[in-house]
Order: sequence, then structure tokens, then C-alpha cells
Amino acid sequence: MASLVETRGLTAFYGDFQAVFGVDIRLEVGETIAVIGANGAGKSTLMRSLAGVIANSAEMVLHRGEPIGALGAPDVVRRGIALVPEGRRLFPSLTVEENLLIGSYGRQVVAGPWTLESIYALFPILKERRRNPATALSGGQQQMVAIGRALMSNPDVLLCDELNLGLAPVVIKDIYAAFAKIKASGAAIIIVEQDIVQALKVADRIYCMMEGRITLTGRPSELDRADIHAAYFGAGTHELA
Amino acid sequence: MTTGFQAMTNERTARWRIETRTTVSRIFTMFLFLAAALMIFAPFVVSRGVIQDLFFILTMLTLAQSWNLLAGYAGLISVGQQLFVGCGAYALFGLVILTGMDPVLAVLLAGLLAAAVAVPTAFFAFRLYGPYFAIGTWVIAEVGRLLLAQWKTLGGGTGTSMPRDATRDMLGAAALSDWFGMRSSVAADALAYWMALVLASATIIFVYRLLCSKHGLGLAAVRDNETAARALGVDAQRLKTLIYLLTAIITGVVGALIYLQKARISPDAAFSLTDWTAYVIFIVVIGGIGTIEGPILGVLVFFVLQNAFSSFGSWYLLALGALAIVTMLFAPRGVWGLISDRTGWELFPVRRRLKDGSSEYEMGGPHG
Amino acid sequence: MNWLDTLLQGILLGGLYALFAAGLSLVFGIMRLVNLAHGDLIVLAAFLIMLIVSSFGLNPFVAALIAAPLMFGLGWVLQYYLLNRTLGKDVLPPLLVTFGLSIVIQNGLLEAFTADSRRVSAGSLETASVQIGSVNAGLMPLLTFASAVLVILALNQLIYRTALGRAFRATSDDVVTASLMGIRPNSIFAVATGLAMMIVTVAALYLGMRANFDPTAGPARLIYAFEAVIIGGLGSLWGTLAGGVILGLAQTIGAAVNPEWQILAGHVAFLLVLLFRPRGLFPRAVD
Amino acid sequence: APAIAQNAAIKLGYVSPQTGPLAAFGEADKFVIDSFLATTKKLGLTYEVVVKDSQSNPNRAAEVAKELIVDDQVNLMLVSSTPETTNPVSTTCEGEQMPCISTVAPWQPWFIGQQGNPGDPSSWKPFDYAYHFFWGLEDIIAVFTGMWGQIDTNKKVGGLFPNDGDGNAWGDKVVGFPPVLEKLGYGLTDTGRYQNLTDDFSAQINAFKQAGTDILTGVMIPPDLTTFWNQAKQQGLKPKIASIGKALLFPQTVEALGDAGHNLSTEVWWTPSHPFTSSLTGETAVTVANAFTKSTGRPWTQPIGFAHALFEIAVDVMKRAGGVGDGDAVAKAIGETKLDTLVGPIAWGNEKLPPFAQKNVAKTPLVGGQWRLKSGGGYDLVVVENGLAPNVPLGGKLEVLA
Amino acid sequence: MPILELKSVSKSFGALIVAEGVSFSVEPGEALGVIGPNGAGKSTLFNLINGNLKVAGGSIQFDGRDVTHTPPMQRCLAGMGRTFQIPQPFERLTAYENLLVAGAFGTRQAEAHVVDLCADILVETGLIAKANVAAGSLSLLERKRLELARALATQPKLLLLDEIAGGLTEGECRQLVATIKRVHQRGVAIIWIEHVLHALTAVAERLLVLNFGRVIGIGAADAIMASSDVREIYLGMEV
Ligand SMILES: Nc1ncnc2c1ncn2[C@@H]1O[C@H](COP(=O)(O)OP(=O)(O)OP(=O)(O)O)[C@@H](O)[C@H]1O
Ligand SMILES: Nc1ncnc2c1ncn2[C@@H]1O[C@H](COP(=O)(O)OP(=O)(O)OP(=O)(O)O)[C@@H](O)[C@H]1O
Ligand SMILES: NC(=[NH2+])NCCC[C@H](N)C(=O)O
Ligand SMILES: [Mg+2]
Ligand SMILES: [Mg+2]
Repeated sequence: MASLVETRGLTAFYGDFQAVFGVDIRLEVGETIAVIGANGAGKSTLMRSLAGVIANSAEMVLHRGEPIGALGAPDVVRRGIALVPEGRRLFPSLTVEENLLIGSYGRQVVAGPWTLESIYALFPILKERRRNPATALSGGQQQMVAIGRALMSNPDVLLCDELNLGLAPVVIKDIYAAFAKIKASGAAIIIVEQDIVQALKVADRIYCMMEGRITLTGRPSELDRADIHAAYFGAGTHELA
Repeated sequence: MTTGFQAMTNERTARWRIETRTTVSRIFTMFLFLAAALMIFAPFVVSRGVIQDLFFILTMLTLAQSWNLLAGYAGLISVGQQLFVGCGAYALFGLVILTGMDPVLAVLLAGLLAAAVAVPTAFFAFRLYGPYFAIGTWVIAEVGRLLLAQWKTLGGGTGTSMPRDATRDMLGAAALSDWFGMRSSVAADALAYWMALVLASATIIFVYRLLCSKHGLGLAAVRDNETAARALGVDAQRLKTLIYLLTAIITGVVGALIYLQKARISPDAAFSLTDWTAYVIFIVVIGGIGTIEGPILGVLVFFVLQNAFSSFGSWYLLALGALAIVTMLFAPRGVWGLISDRTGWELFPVRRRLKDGSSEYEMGGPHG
Repeated sequence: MNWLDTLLQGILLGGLYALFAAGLSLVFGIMRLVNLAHGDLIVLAAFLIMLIVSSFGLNPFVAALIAAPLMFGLGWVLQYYLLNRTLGKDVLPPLLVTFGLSIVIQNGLLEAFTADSRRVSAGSLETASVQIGSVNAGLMPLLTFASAVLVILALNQLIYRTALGRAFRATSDDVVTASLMGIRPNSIFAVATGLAMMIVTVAALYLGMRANFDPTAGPARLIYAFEAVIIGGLGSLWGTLAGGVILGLAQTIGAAVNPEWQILAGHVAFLLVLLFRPRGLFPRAVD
Repeated sequence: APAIAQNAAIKLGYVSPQTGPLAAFGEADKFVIDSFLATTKKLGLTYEVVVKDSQSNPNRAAEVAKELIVDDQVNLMLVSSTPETTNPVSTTCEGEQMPCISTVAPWQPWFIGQQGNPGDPSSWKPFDYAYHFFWGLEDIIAVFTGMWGQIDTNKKVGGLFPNDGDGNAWGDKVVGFPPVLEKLGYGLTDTGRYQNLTDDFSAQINAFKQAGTDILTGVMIPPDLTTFWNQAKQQGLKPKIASIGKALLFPQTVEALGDAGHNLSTEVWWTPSHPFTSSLTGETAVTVANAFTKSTGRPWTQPIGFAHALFEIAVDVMKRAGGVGDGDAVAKAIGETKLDTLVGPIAWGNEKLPPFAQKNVAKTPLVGGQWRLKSGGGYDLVVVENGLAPNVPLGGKLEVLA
Repeated sequence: MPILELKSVSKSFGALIVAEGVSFSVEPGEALGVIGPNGAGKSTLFNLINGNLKVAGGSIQFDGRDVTHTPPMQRCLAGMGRTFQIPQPFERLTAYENLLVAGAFGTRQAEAHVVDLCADILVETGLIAKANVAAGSLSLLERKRLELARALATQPKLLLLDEIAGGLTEGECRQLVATIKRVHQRGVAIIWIEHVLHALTAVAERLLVLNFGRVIGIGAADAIMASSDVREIYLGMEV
């Protein structure tokens, strides 16, 4: 049976500049995978390619076995792949509630567990602030909105790019706790994470990226710290503590 | 405290060279000087019709070069340059009719008066940016038109004509009649033509020198990334204001010259958005914005189109509009963009190429 | 001098300017697109209404109802196939393309309809008036003003109360992220321009019934429309109405002092507002 | 100058607004020129007419005039319709020493408007090459006051003069309406020169209401008249007479007003009932007008007669000129013209004009007319005042506005 | 006298506090490293120091002068050079011209006077082979080097480096460190934001840790790296 999402020799360019070189990853139903790597390794680019923001040739990305690499973001979203983009990117002219509502714009026909009510239940603070402009929230609250917004489309694949950026640890804990709920509702998740410890904790499998290539992959239990370290920083590095 | 690399530089003097010109550009420059020199003799050789066509080409070229400097290099998209054409032209008429000044002198002075108008204008316009700036300059030009339409001594909204004697007796006209037996209207044409030739050449040389100078470098930096340029000590605002004032002078002088030759002025004509800004924008865009070559090509294309098709009236204008749209969509760098992409030519190179006197290092070319 | 009358006429005139400006404001606010052909599109719509009135002998209001969807289609096609390609951080391409478009429309109309100045006749409505206290207000200007308020009210409802409106605002904020919500920016923009063209039809209706128009009448309307939008502040529709009223008032007050200063007074008011509030009276928080 | 060989065609340059806001003036040009060429062919004359369109743009008018002189090397320039066209072309011709005949603009805006400083009569100079025939402001004032005298009013007049060639001349304190009206006992309310394409006339309407004017006059462009007239009605301004120049020349403009155009009055410089015949074809005014309607399917307009007359004079001048290629000889011949044309007798050097204008201006008769709603729709222009030209038959008397 | 001194500098974006009572100083010729979690306010701190952002409170002294309200351009002329975290080259200019802009404007000198200086910096930073290539066609690594080179061309007394080692291979990283060390040895003071710690600690004598806009530690590199705060909030290690 086909994987939920699969890439085959994925490449990505910004103009003439190549950011991703022949990446193969696989995501199975109900799985959480983590992509780790240094700044500029190409993690966000990979996410953007999956979400259709960067167009590829069709066969490079498969969703349930169908080629979707050439589809634009709106069509990818309509198929049920939602991205929580790097840096939150809320809509400043919309209120919190409107930001959430717009998440379902492309998938209004799809019913699912995620509605305004269930999002508010997950992040009660948002309900209190729902009439505020999104930009008036703290960083962490904004991140909750961004996640809620993606959930509103009831995706079966949730792509999360650097969720914990600017978040207090306690918020991070809440969010990762919520992931259990999300997985239970049948969605698969890809997270991009710079925090290796966190990644190892939540992911079923890890992909480590460097300079646009996958340099290491495996289950957390199979990987040893030194390997990750080498993949992360290049070989023979100054030992971290 | 000594900083950075100062010490090292002293040891290595004269090792590095900067080269700007290329073989193509050298040949072209020679050709250009030759052409300009030959064009001086045109009034004695070719018919008046040709002289007037050349006058049209030269004045439009000058307007195009100055708008290109403003929009293409300084990023100031003005749709109000007709303000300076109009002010220059009215300055000419005012000086000639009211003070009896010689038109040739008045043309030069007109540039300064246009600049005087540009100072308060800049004060308003530079509070705006992007599309706001464009609309703002348009409104300011309209204000100029409406104000001059209130100047009753120069005919108000009716406009006025240049006294015949003024052009007939203008500086040098008598000499031309005496020496070459030119009729006064022919002599006036010739004088206007020479002024246009000098002005166009001077403008191109000026723009080129400016681009090759430190200011040109700063301008290019601001155009590419204003934040970074400012952070590196480039005074973007001052540069832009400078360019704005300079183009006002050039545009004012051209305006005066054009109306010296037309001999009749009215606010609607002198402040015409279509004639002095829209056509100029077409010329620049069709030729290739942000290059010196572009306006030159553009004005030739425009002239040919105008001569061949203007008898088709509105169909011609319709086609011109459509051409501008198509160019912008499919060849945003204009005709010159297409040519230089194919051939790699640069007739007015401003690129500073670093050359190594000791040939220790191999440095990539601009396309390598 | 009758100041009450001057003020009333100024406000009513402002309604007309606000109508000219509302469509522009919508497009400008959502796409940062400076549409230099807006005035010509108003004139085009006026010709369309005139054509419908004269070929089917319909009432102008009914004719506008027929013209509106046609104009929507035109706007949609224009945006989808032409203007969308010009959007970006560079302001020059949209300026130039719409400038070219303006010339194409003007001369196309000239070929089709000659330079004769035309009119959409509204019969006795044209000269009807009502007494308000000591002053007379024309029914037509009152209707124009009411329509302007209505159009802006409806637009506000649409933009702040519907999913489509949310999509407009979101796309205006951030095109890429909007596409991640399943919004197709190109189509959304096309719909916005289509809507703007429907407002243009309303403006054209009143322009055509109020005064003559000819194929070259567009640019003069455009400049007022722009001034109203910018005075009001980018993206604020009520601001646009306020901008129109300020412009109208400046003109009538200027004219009451001396008709020679009428149009100038409007422009001067515009420049003064910009001098003190470069981003207009009610600018949007994020820009 | 070299004499042109006898059999070479004589080249006439012709400039008029054929496109743009003034295009109505140029509407008849094609018809007139086609029939002119047909006539000359029949008469064995070889004429060539190079026609240029000013696009209603003064810049363009000057440009094409230069082209005609320099590139086409015409022998004589003809120009027609509004100071915005005639003045740039005449000025260019004067500078280029090219003989030029101009028409269809009142002579003051033409003559004074081409002077460097219109405010200073001592600086005005006559032209050597540019000649003009049409009527003047003194005529229009006589015609308008003649009409106004036909009914009882309070002699209070409201004036609407824009800031353009016509408006500045009509409203001029020296040569325009104000001094004459004052002499004739009319009180004029003149609010000042408004800008063309104004959207609101409430300032003027207020002023007129305050002054209680019975009469309105002015020289407006058509869009402004429509705006003004509707607003005036809305705001309760109810004049007994409205005599407006320029805007009301063409039937389309009046029809654009709907029924509100009934009994508006205007100047009339030519109608099919003018009792004149063409020196070239022998046709009467009505024959020419009918031929126009037949060939174009459009109603007659006033410029037809003047365009026709322009070519009549051209042929007459070229016949008498010493050498058609000699600009000075042609100019001299123009000055000596005495010709009965389709618009009446034309002769320059008229004693009745002020001395400065005598050399270059010839006058044609002017009458006053009123637009009357026809029973089946559409409008008729009825001549109601002919004090200056009694030979033009009257069609009725001036009627009060509804 | 310190070359740079911040006294309780604060800044917020709306409700988001990005700098709160930040005080520290840098001695002439010193190299200070800055670390902290993403979004801690490090880049913002640079923007405050070089004047791209206006401070909400507190003061900044540079080279003995108060520059709290001086525009960025003036600070650059006074000897403060910086690199942007996201490289901002002048794309249509060549690499060499990029340096000329910095050299000629950043030091108020004639272009001819900085010809050699700029060329030498290109050699130093390993960009000489790309001297005549348009900056827009440089790879990211090269762009980052260009950022550094351009900052050097302004002949700064204080150099602000924002994440220039990220994504480098081991060899490249060593080269970069060597370059920065050379610059440092010539007496240029350096503040360096970097997540690649081994590179940072090879140069920086002291480290400053930022979290939620607050300084939570400053001191000798070893001591800071060993502190439990840093291990927990920055390295994400369990303590
Ligand atoms: N819009 C863009 N234009 C040009 N280059 C880009 C663009 N976005 C990213 N890049 C470059 O592509 C490469 C991969 O970037 P990407 O954002 O995918 O990295 P990342 O692994 O997500 O890094 P980070 O941890 O900083 O988020 C980097 O070198 C980056 O500089
Ligand atoms: N212009 C701005 N408006 C609003 N918030 C901003 C702005 N610039 C930055 N921020 C926010 O301020 C916080 C600090 O940003 P800053 O760029 O200083 O972080 P940083 O410490 O440099 O992080 P990183 O290590 O990821 O570069 C972030 O949460 C960011 O989202
Ligand atoms: N009132 C008139 N103007 N009548 C006649 C025509 C002359 C020309 N229309 C003009 O501009 O005036
Ligand atoms: Mg990323
Ligand atoms: Mg940062």
C-alpha cells in the first residue's frame, strides 16, 4: 500500500539557487516524523515543497500514491495537507477568530473533528482573545492560532515548521500533548525541529538534513547522539558538554 | 586604533586595477562622437524636415534620459514630469515677453526656474513613496497647470504666442542669415536644433558620468536594497533629492527649447500628461528601463511608429498602448534587454571590473 | 453667499467622488494595484449603459443592472489574464500596464463611439429636487450620495462579515500564506476586480445621468478618485467616503470664494492632507 | 522663391480637430474636401489637399502645421475650428512665413490670443501671413442683446465664461461682454473664469440666484453646459433666457439635454437658409446642406458652410496670386480678396474693425437662433434675430424658457 | 573605556517584549559571543545597536559617544559594521562593487582610495574568484561571506556578525573562523550571534545569553556553557 506522503528525488530551487538535492522521505498513516538540521539546511524548503508553495515536477511528491508535486498550494490544501508555516505568518488584518475561520476556506465541505469549538477547547486562551487582532497576541498565543488555523482544514497530513519558535517551554509541552490528540484523530504529522531532544522524544522516525540532503535517518531508539551530532554539525566537532 | 586592512593596502599599491570600458563600448563611443560631430553639420546638408525630425528625436531623447534617470536608476516613478516641461516653457515665455530677454539665454535660465519649482515640490513629493509618490507628482503637476492658467498676463487658460521678432532676432540668428543666407525661420530651426543636440549629448554624457561616479554606485545600491545601502552609509534621501532636482533642470531646459520651437504655449499643452510624460514613459519602457541605451532605442522606435502610423489616429494610439502592455509583460527589460541578452553588449558599461596586475587570481566575468 | 447650500452641495458632490473612488479603493487596498485605467473603465461602463438604454429603450437603472454583471466579467478577465501578471513588489509594471490600458480603452471607445459627448437620460429625475430647510437639493445628487453610502456599507459588510471578505483581507496581507489556506490568490483578485467593476458601473450610471461624457473623460475622474482614496487612507472604505466629501467640500468652498479656484482648492486640500498625514486620515495599521 | 510649374498641383494644407473632444467641428471635413476635389477636377484645376488631424490637441496642431510646411511643402495653409486649433497653426505659419487662412473662432481670441501679452494692447502687432475670417464678440453681443430685447426681462445677466481661449475673450473687461453690456444697461454677474470640466456649478448658481438674473449667457463646452443646466434646474434657478455659445452649436448636445434643451438660444453663423451661394460650385446653402445629409446620413451642422468657404477662398486666392510658390505673393492676394462665398461676402481691410485688426480679419454675418423641440422628437434651430444680417430670413421670435 | 555600552535597553513589538533592561559592554578589541533560543531577541538586539530599530528605553554608547538616537548611517560612519542574518546583497552589482559601496560610502572616501582595500578583503574572505560576478548569482554561502566582506570594507571598529557560520561544512567553518580570528587580531571588536557553538567558542572570549529579551548570563565562555540555565533552555539537555 502507498505511503501517505512520499517524496522521490525531491529537488527545490530558489531561482538559480538549489536548496534541496534529491530528498527521499516517507510518511505513513498515523506516524509522526521529525526533520532536524542546522539553519539553512533546507528543512523549511522541504516543507514548502510538500505544501505546494514551491512547485516541483509532479512525480517528486506523492500523496496516497498520486503525484501532487506540480499542484499549487491551494490544491494541495484541498487534498488535506496543511502547513503551519515557519514564523507563524498570521493575517494581521484578521482577528483571532477570523484567522481560525479562514483555515477552513479551502475545505469547507470536509467535516472532521476540528471546529472552532474544539480548537477553543484545546487552547482556551484563544477563546478569550477571539475578537483581538491576531498581532496583539503574545508569540506563543500566535503560534497556537497558527496551529489552530491549520487544524481547521481537518488535514490528514499536518506539516509543522519550527513550532517552538519563540514559545515558552510550558506552551511547547501543551502543544506536543495536543499532538497525541491529533494523531488519535487519524492525522499524520511532520515536524521540523531544531531542538534535537524534543524531536527524539515525540517522533516515530527522524530525518536529519544538512545542506539540502538527508544525512541520517532512523528511529530515535536506533540513533546514537554522536551520529546525530555528526549529521547536524559536520564530522569531528567540538564536543557539546 | 588601526582598523581592518589599511595596513595591508599600503604594501600593495597599484596591484589592482578597475576596468569599466569594453572593446565594444570603446568602438561605440568613438562612433557616437563621430555621429555627434557629423550631426553638427546637419542644418547645412539635410532638409528642414529632417532637421525638425531630428529636433523631435533629440528633445524626446533628453526627456526620456532624464525620466529614466529618475525612475530607472533612482526608483522615483514620477508621472508629473510635465510640471517641469511646463514651468520651463512658461519661464521662457515670461522672460522673453515680459523682460525682453534673448530666447537663447532664457532657455538656459528656464532650467534654473524649473529647479526652483522643484524645491517646494520635492518637499511634498518626498513625503510619499511608491504609488503615492506617482499620484502625488501628478496632482502637483495639475496644481502647476491650474496656477499658470491663472497667470493672465501670459494669456491665462488661452495661452499665448512667442513674439515673432524675438525668435527672428535671437542670438546667432542674424549671423546665420548673413553667413549662410538662411531664412529667419530656417535659422531659428537650426539654432534650436543645435541647442537640442548639445543638450541631448550633454545629458547622456552627464548621466553616464554620474552612473560611473561614486554617486552612481550609491544609486545602484539603493535601487537594489535600500535598507542595506543605508546601513552602509549611503545617504539615499539626499541622492534621490539630488537626482530629482537635476532632472527638473534638464526637463525644464528641454521644455523651454521645445516651446521656443513651437512658438505657442497654453497651460493644457505645456502641462500635457500624455505628451510629456506618457510618451516618454513608453519610450523608456519600450527601449529598456534602467539603461542608457534603452531610451535611445526607444525614441527611434517611437519616431518610426509615429511617422508610419500616426495618420491612423486613434488606432495608432490604441496600438501604442497595447505595445506598452505587451512589452511590460513579455519583455520587461525592453528592446535593449532583448539585444543585450543575445549579444552581451554593453555600450555604456558602468560595471567596475576588478583586474589583477600580477594575474595571481582568475576572476570570473560578469556572466561566468 | 449661501454657506449652508455650499456645504450641502459640497457633501453631495463628495458622494459622486466617493463612488468614483470606491472601486479603486477596493482594488488598491487588496492588491496594491494602482489602476490608472479606472477613470476610463468608468467611462466605458457609462457607454455600456448608454448602449443598453438606447438599444433596448430601458430605464438607465435597469440598464445598469444588466451592465453590472457584464462589467464584473470584464473586470474578472482583465485581472485574471492581465493584471495578475504585473503584481509584485515593483510598482512600475502595474502602473505601466494600466496606463497602456487606459490609452487602449480611450481610443477603442473613440473608434467605436466617436468623440461626441454623450448622455444617459433619466427624464424628469434629472432636474427634480427637494427642499431641505432653506436650500434646494437635487434628487439626483441625493440619490448619488445615498448610493455611495450604500455601496460602501455593502462593501464593508462583504469584507468584514463574509468568508469571501476574509479571503480578500487575508490575501491582501500575505499571498503565500493565503494560498496555504486553500485560497487561490489569482481568482480572489479577479473576483475583487470584478466587484470593483460593478461599483464602477454604479459610478458610471450617476456620471452618465449627471453630465456628459466622452471617450476622453476618464483621466479627469481618475485624479479625483485617487485623491479621495489617498485622503481617506489606503484600505479604509469609510475613509474613502470621507476623502470624497473632503474633496467635494474643498471644491465648493473654493468655488464659493472664487470659481477660478474651484478645482485647485480640491487639489490643495489633497496636498495639505498628505503634508500632515502622509498615509491619509484613516490608514490601515499594517501596510 | 522658385515658381511652381504651371501643371503641377497646388498643395493646400488643412488642419482641423477630427478626433478628440472637438471632433464635432471636424465632422463635415471629409465631405467638404471630397466634393472640393471633385469640383476642381471637373473645372480642370489641379489641387491637392493634405489633411491633418489636430486630435483636439494644441501641441499636435502646431506639430502637424510644421509638418505640412516643412515636409509636405504646401502652398497655402487652411485651418479651422476653435482657438485651440487656429492659434497654434496661425502662429506657426506666421513664424514660417507661410500664408494661412483661418476660420471658425471669434476673431478676438484668434487675434489677441496670439499676441505675446494679451493684456497690453500697445504691444499688439498685425500679422504678415495669417488671415482670419469669422465674426467677433461685438457681433455676438449685438445678436444676444438683440434676442434679449425681444422679451421683457429685468436686464440682469449671469455670465459663465471658462478659463480658455473663448471664455477669456468673451469675459474680457475691455474687448468682451462686460463693457458693452454695461453700456446697454444690462447688469452682469460674472463669477470669474472657471476651469473646464467642472463637476459643480453651485457657486455660480447661488450667485445668480442672489442677483436674481433673468438672463444667462456664456461660452461653454458641452459637458459643462449639461452639468450646469441640470444643477440650475435642481436648485431652482429659473432664467427667462439662456443664450450660450459653443456648447449649443451641435444638435447632439441639445439632444443630450433631453426635453430641457427646449428654447435654449445660441449664435448662428450658418444655416441652410442663409441666402448665399458658393463661388466655386454655384450651389446654394440648402443644396450643400442637403448633399451633406444625403451623403452622411447626419443632420447639417454650421461648420459645413465655413469649411466650404475656406476652399472657395483658397481657389480664388491662388488664381490671383503672382506665383503659387511665393508666400509673400499669396499673402498679398489673400489681403486683396473680395469674394462672395457660401457664408457671405469676404473681404479683408474692413473699416468697421478696430485699426489693429483691420489687416488680418474679415467678418461674416451672424444671427441668433433658438432650439425648438420638434413634435416627433429631435430639435430644430430657428433663426430668431437677424439685426446684423437682415438678409437671413427669420423663422420666428424668441420665446421665454419654460 | 568600552567601545560599546548598552544601559538597560528595552524594546517591544506591540505586546511582544524583545529586549528588556539589556545592559552590557564590550571593550575595544574584544570578541563577545551571543547565544539564546530562537526568537530570544538576538537579531533585534543587533538592529537596536546599529539603529535599524529605535530603542524604547535605555541608552547606547559607542566609541565614547551617545548614539541612542543616531541613524544607522551615522553609526556606520562612526565605525560600526554589521552583517544581516538574511544576506542582503545588492543583487545587480558584482561582489566587488558591493564592497566598493561599503568602502566608499561607509568611510566617506573616494572610490579610487578603496580599490585596493576592497580587493584585498575579497582575497581574505575567499571571494576573489567571484569578484566580477553579480551578487544575485552567488550561492548562500558566498552571500554570507559577502556579508562579512562588505562589513569589513566599512573598516569597522566594531563588527556585528549575525549567524554567518550556519550550514558551513567543517572545512569552510574552519576557514571562516580563521578569517574572523585574523580580523579580531587586528584589533576589531566583534559581537557574534551564532548557533554553531564550536565556531563561536573558538573566537569569543566571553558569551552573552539572551532569553525572552533578557540577559540571563554573561561571562567567560566555559563558565556560561557549563551553566545549567544554558544547558536547559538553550541546549535542551536535561539537567
Ligand atoms: N526565498 C528564498 N530565496 C532564496 N533562497 C532561499 C529562500 N528561502 C530559503 N532560501 C535558502 O535555501 C536554503 C534552505 O533554506 P530553508 O529555509 O529551507 O532552511 P531551514 O533548514 O528551514 O533553515 P532554518 O533552520 O533557518 O529554518 C537556505 O540556504 C536558504 O538561505
Ligand atoms: N518587526 C517586527 N515586528 C514584530 N515582531 C518582531 C519583529 N521583528 C522581530 N519580531 C519578533 O521579535 C522576537 C525576537 O526576534 P529576533 O529576530 O530578535 O530573534 P532572534 O533571537 O534573533 O532569533 P533567531 O535565533 O531565530 O534569529 C521574535 O519573536 C520575532 O518574531
Ligand atoms: N461661440 C463660438 N465659439 N462659436 C463658434 C465657434 C468657434 C469656436 N467654436 C470657438 O471655440 O469658439
Ligand atoms: Mg526553516
Ligand atoms: Mg536572529
